[in-house]
Amino acid sequence: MEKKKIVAFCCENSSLKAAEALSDPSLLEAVEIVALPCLGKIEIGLVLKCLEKGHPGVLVLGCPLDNCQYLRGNYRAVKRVERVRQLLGEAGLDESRVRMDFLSSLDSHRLAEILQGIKRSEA
Amino acid sequence: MITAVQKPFEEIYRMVEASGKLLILGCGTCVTVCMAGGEKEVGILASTLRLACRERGSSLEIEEATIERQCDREFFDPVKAQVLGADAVLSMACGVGVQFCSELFEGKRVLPALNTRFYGTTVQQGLWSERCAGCGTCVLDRFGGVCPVARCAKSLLNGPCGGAQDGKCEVDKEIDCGWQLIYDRMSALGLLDSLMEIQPVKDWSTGRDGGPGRIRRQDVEL
Amino acid sequence: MSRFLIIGAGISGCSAAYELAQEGHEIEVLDCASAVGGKVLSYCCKATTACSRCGVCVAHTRLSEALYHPRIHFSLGVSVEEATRSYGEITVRVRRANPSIDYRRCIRCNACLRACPTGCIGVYSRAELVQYPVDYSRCLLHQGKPCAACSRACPTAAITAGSPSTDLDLSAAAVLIASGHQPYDARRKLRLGYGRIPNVLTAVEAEMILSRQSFLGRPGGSVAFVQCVGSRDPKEGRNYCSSVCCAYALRLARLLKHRSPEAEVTVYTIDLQNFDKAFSLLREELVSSSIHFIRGVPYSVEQVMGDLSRGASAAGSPVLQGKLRLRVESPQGGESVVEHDTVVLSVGMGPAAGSARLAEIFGLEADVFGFFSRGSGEAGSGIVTAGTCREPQSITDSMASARAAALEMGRGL
Amino acid sequence: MKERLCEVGLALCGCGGALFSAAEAGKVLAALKGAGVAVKQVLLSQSLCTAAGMEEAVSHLKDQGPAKLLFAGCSSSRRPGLLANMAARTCLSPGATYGVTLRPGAGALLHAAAILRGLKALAARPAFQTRLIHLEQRVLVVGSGPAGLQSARDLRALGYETVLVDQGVETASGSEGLPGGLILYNGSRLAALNGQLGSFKALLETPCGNRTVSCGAVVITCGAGGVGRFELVEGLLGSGSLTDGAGRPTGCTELYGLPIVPLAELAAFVGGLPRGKETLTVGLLLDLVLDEPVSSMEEALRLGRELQLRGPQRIERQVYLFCREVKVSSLPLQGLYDEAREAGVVFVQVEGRIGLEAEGRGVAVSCRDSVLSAELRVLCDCLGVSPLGLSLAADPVLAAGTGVAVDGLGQLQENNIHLFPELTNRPGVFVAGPGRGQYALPQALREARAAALAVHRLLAQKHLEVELANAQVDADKCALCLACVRSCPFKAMGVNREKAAAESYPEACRRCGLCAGECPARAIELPLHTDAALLALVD
Repeated sequence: MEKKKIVAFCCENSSLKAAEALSDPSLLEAVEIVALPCLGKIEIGLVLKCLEKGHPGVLVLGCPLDNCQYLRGNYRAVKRVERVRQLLGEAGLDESRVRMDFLSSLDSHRLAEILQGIKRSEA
Repeated sequence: MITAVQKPFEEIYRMVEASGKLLILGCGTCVTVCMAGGEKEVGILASTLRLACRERGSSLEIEEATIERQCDREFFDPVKAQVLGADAVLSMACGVGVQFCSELFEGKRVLPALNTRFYGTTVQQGLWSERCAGCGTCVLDRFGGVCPVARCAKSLLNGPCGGAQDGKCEVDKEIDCGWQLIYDRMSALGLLDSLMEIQPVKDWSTGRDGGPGRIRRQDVEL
Repeated sequence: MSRFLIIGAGISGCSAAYELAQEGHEIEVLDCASAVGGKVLSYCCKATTACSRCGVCVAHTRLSEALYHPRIHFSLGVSVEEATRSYGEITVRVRRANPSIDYRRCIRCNACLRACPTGCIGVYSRAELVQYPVDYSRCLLHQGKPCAACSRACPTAAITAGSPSTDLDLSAAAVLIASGHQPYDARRKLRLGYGRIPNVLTAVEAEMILSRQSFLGRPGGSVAFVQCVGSRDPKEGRNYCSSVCCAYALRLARLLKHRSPEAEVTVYTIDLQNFDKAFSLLREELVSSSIHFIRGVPYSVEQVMGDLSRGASAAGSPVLQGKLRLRVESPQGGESVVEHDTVVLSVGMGPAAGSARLAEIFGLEADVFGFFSRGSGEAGSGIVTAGTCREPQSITDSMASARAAALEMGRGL
Repeated sequence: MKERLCEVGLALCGCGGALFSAAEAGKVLAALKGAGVAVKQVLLSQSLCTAAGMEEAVSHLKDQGPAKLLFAGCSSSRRPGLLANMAARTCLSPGATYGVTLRPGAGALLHAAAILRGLKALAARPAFQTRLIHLEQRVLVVGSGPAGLQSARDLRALGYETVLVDQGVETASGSEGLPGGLILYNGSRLAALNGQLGSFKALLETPCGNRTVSCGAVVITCGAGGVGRFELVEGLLGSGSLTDGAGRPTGCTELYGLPIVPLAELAAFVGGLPRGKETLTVGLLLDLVLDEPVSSMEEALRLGRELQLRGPQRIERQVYLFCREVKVSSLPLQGLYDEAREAGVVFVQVEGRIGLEAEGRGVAVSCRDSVLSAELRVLCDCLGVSPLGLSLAADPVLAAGTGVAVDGLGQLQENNIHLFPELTNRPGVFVAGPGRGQYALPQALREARAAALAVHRLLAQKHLEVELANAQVDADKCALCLACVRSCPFKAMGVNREKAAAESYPEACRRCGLCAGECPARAIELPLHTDAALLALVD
């Protein structure tokens, strides 16, 4: 069976744009990108489902706080990711399997750093 | 609405660990509104349990279902087969639902996933507070619509205890002194005088002291 | 529907162009640079975990919307020669440098990039904006040699090459001047050492570095922001506040402190200017994250010698190591000497180099500083101004000013 | 299924031979036919990957009738930005367009397979019905200061019926500056705003009772509005800084005996002071609690210069200007600052708290000067205080009534860059100038125009055709917990009492899915991002 990748939930307005502008698009192969209209759509159940289905981790990549086109989406996402991590801790899993980061549409270089980090840790 | 909160995960895990095949059953009414046992929480708990089982190497098969209300017989029809097929049911309803489910399915182990708390209101999303203790003999008319039974930590009917400070209860500095609220409300209504009346001893036979409550109304009986 | 000419393809020009094009007008945007976006292209996102509202991301979205718009045409690498007016129409003669890319036809296939023998075509790809700036000085055409490699390689015939330049006559119902600004040349302040001492940067350079990497050189260290370089300076004929420097310096300071909390960040100011709705809150945040604010601006920067052997610089960074010694005149008199690793000069805004020429061509009156602060040309002249050519202003203010100008033009209000 | 596939229009990119020539397109279509699919309309575009080419393709195909369009080209032709822009401009819904990325040179069979996948994906998307929203051609402008008047004037010129509401009895400029055809409610306030954009129902509390005005959009231009004299004193007390000589807080009644007035009244007040003294010391107090907008500094600089220069002969005046920072961030302000300094105004840059004490008939100001790093105590004969230094918060009734969210300082409009300058969380409600905390005049006027333009952008369409791709509530599942109603940033959720379930208003819903993320009953779905589709992506 093919090894599953880390799922990266990307907000269409920020991190997805950053991903499209990556100078080295091959880095994107390190993760499975799932585009969301806004991180406010992310659900605790969905993140847990990803882990349940065997993905090694979940990256939640949204825009910086107060930069959400939908105003409150990333604030809600922060809370939900917190809850997921708490649940993972309770279930005895490594909390760091779910990570959140804030990237604006201009932050391709920071996305590259994150993806390189993933590639390194996998190698 | 009846409010409830989820039990600590470890407690739930130990409860269901040996169940084999488990049905997590959500309830679509009060506990959905207080975000403790609706369809979403069922999914979250199921996923967390599955991950925990995988991590700890136990084999637990988990199914999920949510019905409208677990306190009425008819709503159980669509999940009957699932309940019968499971070794145990983890009910995410209030205490009423857990018991009713267990009554309906004799011989089935029904476990509570929630701690049922109180009859309360949503102050704001994420904050619920108690308003009624279900004592069976309502006295709200005499206290300006603020219940001394539910909102005074000591359920005092004849004035405050003297332990309150700055309008906060001595039992917990976070909660308002019920009697302060009553006083403020009655003075706003211009009814302070009526608080001077001595309240007779309350009849608790309709409350916890009278044993399990029962209502019978022949006019609506079929 | 009318035809409008916009001079300046920066954020002001593009915002106005987009607004007008949305109304259904046809827009021609000119710029002397070979890329759309003006100064915004070199700015970085200054968000930590929270947005600092610098507006660079919003500006990129707006620029790309303009660039993709079927009713907006860009002529880049252009110099404006003259303008004539007849029967309510303004005709502008321009000379456009080639190769010239028609972005309405360009499919971003990078074929030109690969075909160019001298590598004079570059690519700018950030957020949703993709474009191909041309370095005319390296282009064979401009060295008097024939070349049409890019134009031949282009699958959609979007590139005009062949001759070094094309003369165009463009006519329009009205002209918007959004010629922008030019940062103060910090070399003029000899004692600040810019251009001589490697660790002395302008804020513009700092932004360029931070738009490609996470740190200015290596993480940590001590960074000083020197405010009012070329602002509030009567000796330089710039007795005005550039209004944006405190904003970007504070945002950059916040960013650097966030990226490396062990860094010492100090801001030397005359007075802090508020710039944001929540300035009071931001200032509290900065003070509590122990960014230092010192009243008084350093007047000289020297390199402390004998310290240069401390290891090589981080890869790709123009910043060398070694302490810098700053002399600060304190407001109560007397001076103090402080040391920092990196000095960022917050350079102010001045009128763009070509704005005097534009004023002449279009009959605009500039103020003593060279800005078109008196607003638009004579009533009914069909000349409107917007953005930083009017007065120093932020990206967001420029966008608002461009929209106001667009309203004025589109509706003849 | 096949029938639905055939209802799609297909645009193939033929740019410069990079992908399709007519012959190759024929092969692809034949391969599609082989798979049993013949699409409704095919267009071999010259250059689908460009904005112009795409617009041409869209307009051509749309006329031929297919409800959905599939674009097939190289990666640039399906850049989401391009597709979305195109969709927005041509009234095609994002749900009705889809782009397929093809690799040049992959061959007709592979191309056909990719196109078939795209067709299936597109057909699987629900075809959204649309609803026509009527846009009332009337605009409510709140506040009749310079910004409000500018907006009203622009809106009148653009042909909209304009209703101006102001709390004051008179407009700032009297009735002369008012544009013609304006409906004016003086002494009135906007108490509630029901409905959604296009047909708001604004409840106005007027001196002649409540009125309901229906309007398509609202522009709010009134800010903190300056604190009244009484509140000013209250505020000074509240900030804990005002004491009598013995350090006890002074009561309001005594305070009225003190020479403290709002900046705007200071000139008149100074003129009326008894002239018994050699030197009259006047203090101007800014940034009392908050850093004030640059407009306050401008007012204080002008006032200070005037007071210092135009004093009656024989009475010396000394003006002190207390502020945290000298704010000059506007082109002419540095010059004004220099003039004030030359005129002899003393600037005290304060650090931390300002203390005020009654002393004799005057007021003593004590503070720490951040420039001199020394404690100062200045005895002033009278003191002008800027009301904005105490609070910049908007009228809470207005904020609550309109549902417009406030920022950290209580000003309307959250501090989010995407809202700048005129948008609010509530679609159809715009802010400008003081309405969003911008008091400096040139900027405020610019914003007022930007807001007028935004209103025009919205209302000029007369009707808004919105597709019902908004959040969908499953009424059977909805527990009416109100989580969605409370959490929707755009106030686009409400309760449908007939269905006894929450519902989203398509004209205001921005399809972000926050409500779906909140709903504890999983009763809300975003049609373009259903839970099933998201799960399939991670499977």
